[in-house]
Amino acid sequence: MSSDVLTAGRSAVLRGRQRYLPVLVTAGLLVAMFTVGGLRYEAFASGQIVLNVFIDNAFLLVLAVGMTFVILTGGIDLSVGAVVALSTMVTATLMTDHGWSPLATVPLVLLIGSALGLAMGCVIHYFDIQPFIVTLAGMFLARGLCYVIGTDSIPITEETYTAVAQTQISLPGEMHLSVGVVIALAVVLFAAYMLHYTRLGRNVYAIGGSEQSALLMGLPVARTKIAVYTISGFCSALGGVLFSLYTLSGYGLNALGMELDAIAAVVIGGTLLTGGSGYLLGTVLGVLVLGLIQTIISFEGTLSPWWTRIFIGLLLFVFILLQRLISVRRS
Amino acid sequence: MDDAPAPILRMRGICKEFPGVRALSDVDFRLLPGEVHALMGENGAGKSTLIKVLTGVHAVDGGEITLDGAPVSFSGPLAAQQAGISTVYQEVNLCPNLSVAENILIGREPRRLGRIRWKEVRRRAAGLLARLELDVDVSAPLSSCSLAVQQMVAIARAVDVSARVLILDEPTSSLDAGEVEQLFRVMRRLKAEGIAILFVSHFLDQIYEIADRMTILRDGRLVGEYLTSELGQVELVGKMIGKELKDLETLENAPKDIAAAERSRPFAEARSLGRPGSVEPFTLTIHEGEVVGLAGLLGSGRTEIARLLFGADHATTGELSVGGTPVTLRTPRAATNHGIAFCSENRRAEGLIPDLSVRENIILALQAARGWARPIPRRTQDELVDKYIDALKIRPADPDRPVKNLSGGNQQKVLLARWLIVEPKLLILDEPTRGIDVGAKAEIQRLVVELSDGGMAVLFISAELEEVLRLSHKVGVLRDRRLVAELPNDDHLTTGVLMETIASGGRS
Amino acid sequence: MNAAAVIRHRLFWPAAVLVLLLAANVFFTPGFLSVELKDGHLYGSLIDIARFGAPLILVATGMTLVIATGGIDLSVGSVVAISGALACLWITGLDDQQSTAGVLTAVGIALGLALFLGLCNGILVAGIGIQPIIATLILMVAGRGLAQLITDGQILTVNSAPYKLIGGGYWLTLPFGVLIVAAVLAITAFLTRRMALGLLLESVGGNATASRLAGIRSRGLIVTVYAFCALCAGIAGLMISSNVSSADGNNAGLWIELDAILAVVIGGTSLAGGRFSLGGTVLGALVIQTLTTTIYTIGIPPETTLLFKALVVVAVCLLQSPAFREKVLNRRRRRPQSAPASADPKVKVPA
Amino acid sequence: GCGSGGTTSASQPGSGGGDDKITMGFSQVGAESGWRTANTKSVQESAKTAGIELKFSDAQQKQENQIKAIRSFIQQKVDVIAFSPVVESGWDTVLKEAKNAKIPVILTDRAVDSADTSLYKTFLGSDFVEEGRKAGKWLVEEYKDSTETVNIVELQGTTGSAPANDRKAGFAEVIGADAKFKVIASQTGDFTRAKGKEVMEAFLKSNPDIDVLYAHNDDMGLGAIEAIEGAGKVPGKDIKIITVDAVKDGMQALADGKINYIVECSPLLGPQLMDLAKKVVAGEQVPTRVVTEETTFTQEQAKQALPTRQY
Ligand SMILES: Nc1ncnc2c1ncn2[C@@H]1O[C@H](COP(=O)(O)OP(=O)(O)OP(=O)(O)O)[C@@H](O)[C@H]1O
Ligand SMILES: Nc1ncnc2c1ncn2[C@@H]1O[C@H](COP(=O)(O)OP(=O)(O)OP(=O)(O)O)[C@@H](O)[C@H]1O
Ligand SMILES: [Mg+2]
Ligand SMILES: [Mg+2]
Repeated sequence: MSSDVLTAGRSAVLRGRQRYLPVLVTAGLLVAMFTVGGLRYEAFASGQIVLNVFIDNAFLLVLAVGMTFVILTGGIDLSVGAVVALSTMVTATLMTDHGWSPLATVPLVLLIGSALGLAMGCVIHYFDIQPFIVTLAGMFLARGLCYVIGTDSIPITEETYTAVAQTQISLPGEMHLSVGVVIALAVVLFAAYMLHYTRLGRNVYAIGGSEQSALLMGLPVARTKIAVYTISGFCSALGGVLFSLYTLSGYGLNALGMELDAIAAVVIGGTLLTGGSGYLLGTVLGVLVLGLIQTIISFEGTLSPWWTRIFIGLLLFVFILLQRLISVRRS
Repeated sequence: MDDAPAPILRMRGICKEFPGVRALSDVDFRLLPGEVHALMGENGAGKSTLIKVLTGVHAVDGGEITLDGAPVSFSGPLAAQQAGISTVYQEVNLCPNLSVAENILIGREPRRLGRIRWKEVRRRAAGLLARLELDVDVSAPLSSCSLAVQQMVAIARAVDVSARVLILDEPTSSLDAGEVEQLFRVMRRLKAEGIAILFVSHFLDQIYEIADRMTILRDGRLVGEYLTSELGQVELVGKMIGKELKDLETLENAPKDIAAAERSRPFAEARSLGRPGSVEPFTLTIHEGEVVGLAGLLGSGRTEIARLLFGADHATTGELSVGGTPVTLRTPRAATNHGIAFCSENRRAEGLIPDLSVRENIILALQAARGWARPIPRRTQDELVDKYIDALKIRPADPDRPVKNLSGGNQQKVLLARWLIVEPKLLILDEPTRGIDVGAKAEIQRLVVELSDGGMAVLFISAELEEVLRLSHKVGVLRDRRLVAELPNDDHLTTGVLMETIASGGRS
Repeated sequence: MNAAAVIRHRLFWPAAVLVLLLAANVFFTPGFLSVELKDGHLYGSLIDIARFGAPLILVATGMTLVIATGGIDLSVGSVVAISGALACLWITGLDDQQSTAGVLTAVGIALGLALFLGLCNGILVAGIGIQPIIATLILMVAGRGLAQLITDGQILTVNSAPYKLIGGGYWLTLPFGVLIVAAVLAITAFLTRRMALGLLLESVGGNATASRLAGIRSRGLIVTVYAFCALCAGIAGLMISSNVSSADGNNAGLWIELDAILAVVIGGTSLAGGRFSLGGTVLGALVIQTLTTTIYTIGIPPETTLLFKALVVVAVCLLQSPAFREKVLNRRRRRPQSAPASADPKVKVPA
Repeated sequence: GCGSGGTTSASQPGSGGGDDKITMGFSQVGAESGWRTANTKSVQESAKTAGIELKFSDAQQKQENQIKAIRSFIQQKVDVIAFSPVVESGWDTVLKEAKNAKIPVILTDRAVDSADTSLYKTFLGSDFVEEGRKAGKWLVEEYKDSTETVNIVELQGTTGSAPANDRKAGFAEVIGADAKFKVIASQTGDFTRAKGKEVMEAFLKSNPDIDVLYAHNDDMGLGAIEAIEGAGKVPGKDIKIITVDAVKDGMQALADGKINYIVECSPLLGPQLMDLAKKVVAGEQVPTRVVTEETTFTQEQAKQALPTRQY
């Protein structure tokens, strides 16, 4: 049989670009949203507003990065908010009550977060229990540990830490950034590199596509799945450190429900909850969308609490709807 | 046989039990370097299970495995791969969300300082596919490729590993003659390099073409190990099914009244029906009681025609009339309402609901047609299900077993049964005998003839041209997603003529 | 032989944990299991568990069906708040709060709105194709605002005997809420198990593409299921608000979605969709409610309740996981020669 | 019933500073209770009467949202910022930013624990520990003649929240002086009626002998009353009840004799806040701590006060 009879090549040129379509649409809508805000509110259309969105959401960004890994494998991690709280709590107690130096505290906190993630990953993989329930237990555990440490909020007064927290990195045009943002962006870049240029990253996508196939293809499923939850645990702890830099305190009720924000950011960014499809850039955009909605809310300034909620819901709704409709229309 | 070289792989006294099923009992098996060894047996005989036990997908319950004389026990496919055993499992087990190139190379991508070199990945993948004479865009997602291409990708992945043992579990079930030939060429080359190949197929011709030796299983037990040259086809089948086979050949000569089929009322008429990028507009009439075969090469558009006729994809041009009235099929549901049924080639992605039982999978389409408020009474269910478990020899004959625990061939039978009980007016069968053993295949072919004699229109798609010829009243030939010829199946039509038509594109 | 079958039953381990929890309660409060007749109705801790568990069972029932189709509904908590708020608002506007007709209208309006909200969820998911978690997140956020808008941010107090009956009253000595739940469960079980609805739902959740090709109208089914889930949440909202004769837009049903999902998962239904078990869900909800009651009865300090909860949840899941039992519990008594060999393959692989 | 106020709908977006009208950014904790809503209303309404333009932002109980809101107030160059902190700690950074931008800050309702008191001008609000103490003092007074042990159950607010921590501490401090007072069960009721009822039901079953209930707010107390009645006991007689807040429903129950004592925690900070804001913006000196005028209510006082209660 001569090869000219074989036709199997499908026109995939278009398809390559289509894969990025949801992300492009999200980015476009984000810009549109910012423009509308600029037209509607005074003092809105400034660079610092954009930077503030980053400053105010650096921790969420880091959480969402970890969550992206987990969701890409088709899992979910509900413990992130509680781990943030636990991390702030441990940071604050160690530094304020026990006089530890940040150099010792921060690594320990990161270690605790990673260990918790590792443990959850092992339970999920080896005992074959649904991630939802394991990480929910992890959430109870971490939150519970916070209260065991203390129910009051603990201020952080350590000098170096305070200095780092209050450092403003100046940018041209009277604008400034916080240290947290720099760390968060570094994490994003590193994670994006991991996802696209390392075997671990590709295995994450493969498992999300089909865990069973990945196993039969001889990919290290166990290692990857556990790694993913460890990464998420690490990111939550780092998010906690950033949060404690942001608020300079530790408190057991911090970051209540932040896991939902992180999941929402990832999903708004176009990642499928069933796994295997999505980009980190999308996640960044998702975080910005949530942040910008929050900013618009505080600029609106006349909303009573319930109208705030309804308005957030409406903005989210319009955004998701447009995102979906435009993507469908285009493809 | 005793002067054979030392086996590279040896399994002794292997036992494997699943809840309620003894899949393997006390099976011995050996694989010599530089041979192609066929593993034979009916559907559910335990072939795939033996392979999975060997590669560590399932834990063994008893017995020992030695590789190069040393006992081994793999914790999973990864460990087996590292020990030099490369496997293509029965169902296509790839990641649909990744690109073709990645599917071939994931896990061993070329890297520099830990960074994947994507250009190199694509180049190597394209090279590997070229060795199988397959020309696809390697950066396209796998999900956009037809099942046959996916199968080839899986093979490309497996042969790329410089393994000592290559295991291929029914790699040819959805390939047509050209690809099979291509695969055999690669297999011969590997064999010459001293690689031991384990090969599973239900096509006896293929076995006799490529295999040196075979091991036969029946009901999870070893029947024996034979040299291919010393065992005739009839004997082989006899050993597989455990009794003499008499009526396998009878169908071949069943007389077909082509003219009568043409004279009956047309059931479905497609006029210039088409969908850009998938099939060019085609015109095709299927009469009541007529079997229309579709022939063509991999990706030639047979499946696309079937999907358009079933409303699984929307036709953008042309029109379709069913039973004389023009219709627009927006959903499969609309098609089933018109009495059209479609048995998809891809049973895993588009056919079965893995968690549901055999019974539920079988009655699903009928129940969907009746709506949720009119449940099929249990007694009727049992009658229908038992009838088809019996007729198609679905093993184990337990309607309450989850369908995911059935062997591949038996799953295919379940899918077929689902559509047979609906008693449609037009039955579209896309590769219905994929992975089905010789005995059951004859049974299915007989059923098709019976149904069409009873007035049902059938659109029959198969990569096996003999099968198409055996059943059809007329054959539509496709090439490059275009219906290029419509040939009546008279005495002059042979596989040779069909091949020629495909190659020439109908310009004779 | 029979005992082995019982142990192997899917729901054996959640049930065992439930029994264990009850036993712990009896240990701390000897009279825990006693049920007496007080003022013409049954009174006791077991009755309390059923009564307070009733809304959770309802919400979890709706959630089970949604999860069976492969979806999830985060908005149930908000629907709980909205329905309670609307009913109370209507009743406060009545001339005579004791009028049964007025209360029935209130109930009808509240449930109608819940149904409508559920339809919206369903349309977003099935019609527009938004991922369920995000589609329902919208209502989760906005819905609570809506509930507060209805109550004007206040706690609306009503004083209506007929309304009080729904969640706080008794009928034939039994808590009325429990009777409602029993009725809803019976209807659901009838529709899904006696009718073919269950099969179709499991099919859609198990493999959506295959279901479409089998001719199932999955869109309609999914919309219906979300509507049903919201209706269940609506009824639960009436019960919760009726139980305390007031509507609290902010706190009613807070976090109930998590508890409901947890109940479904403990009951053995997979979040990936497909096979579901109503009985399992009821059991799961009862485990959660008993756990809460246990925390109050045995006096676990509030600071450590979450640790305790984590402990129990982990215990339930571990016991329930065949892989865990295989790997840890069976390690000591190595499998005897003739025993049915390792039941579970390492991976679930078709064919 | 409850009058649905007309202050809720979204009106014109804020026009920033500009004219001589004072613009105030106010960041509220949330709307987690009726008390909080009354507080919000009071602020909104008195801003209108005082002619101050209010930028209101709801943090939904999240500190990070409050910080964001304060940042955006700074960005919008308001004249004065007021907020009710969700927690005590962690405000230094953002308050410094406000100070650098020369925007004065007023705390309401809850304090912050900054070492640097120059970060805010004044703190207007109640003292939760003192409220706990008031509750304890009444109890000690009530049982001064009794020698038997007094079995107390406590319904705490949301675990970890400042009012819950402080009301618990203040109460414990006072009754701790006498060994006859025993807290036999203490559990969180999350400040809600439903939880209050549920927890009380469990208490009643596991502790046959309860003399006193101390609830951290009226709502939990009201829920508990239903539980007590369901158990066939008489609230206010068989079990004495002390609560905090004095919202209308609570006062009604007090007047009806179902509650014995309520410690007021007034949400009506609006007028005082606007006064302070005007002074601060004008550069006048204000005291660093302004305690809201709060009282306590017995059943008799409740009957008199009830007709004029605003919330
Ligand atoms: N995971 C499983 N759980 C339970 N039973 C199983 C499982 N996998 C296979 N079986 C059973 O084991 C037996 C052997 O199946 P196997 O897949 O090995 O057959 P096969 O020879 O490969 O058949 P086919 O030609 O149809 O592919 C069958 O009866 C099947 O039902
Ligand atoms: N342009 C396309 N875009 C996306 N998917 C396509 C396209 N063309 C084909 N496919 C996919 O490939 C599958 C098979 O297509 P096709 O009909 O060409 O195969 P076939 O002729 O049946 O041959 P075989 O099944 O042997 O590959 C279809 O089910 C479809 O999903
Ligand atoms: Mg097989
Ligand atoms: Mg095909």
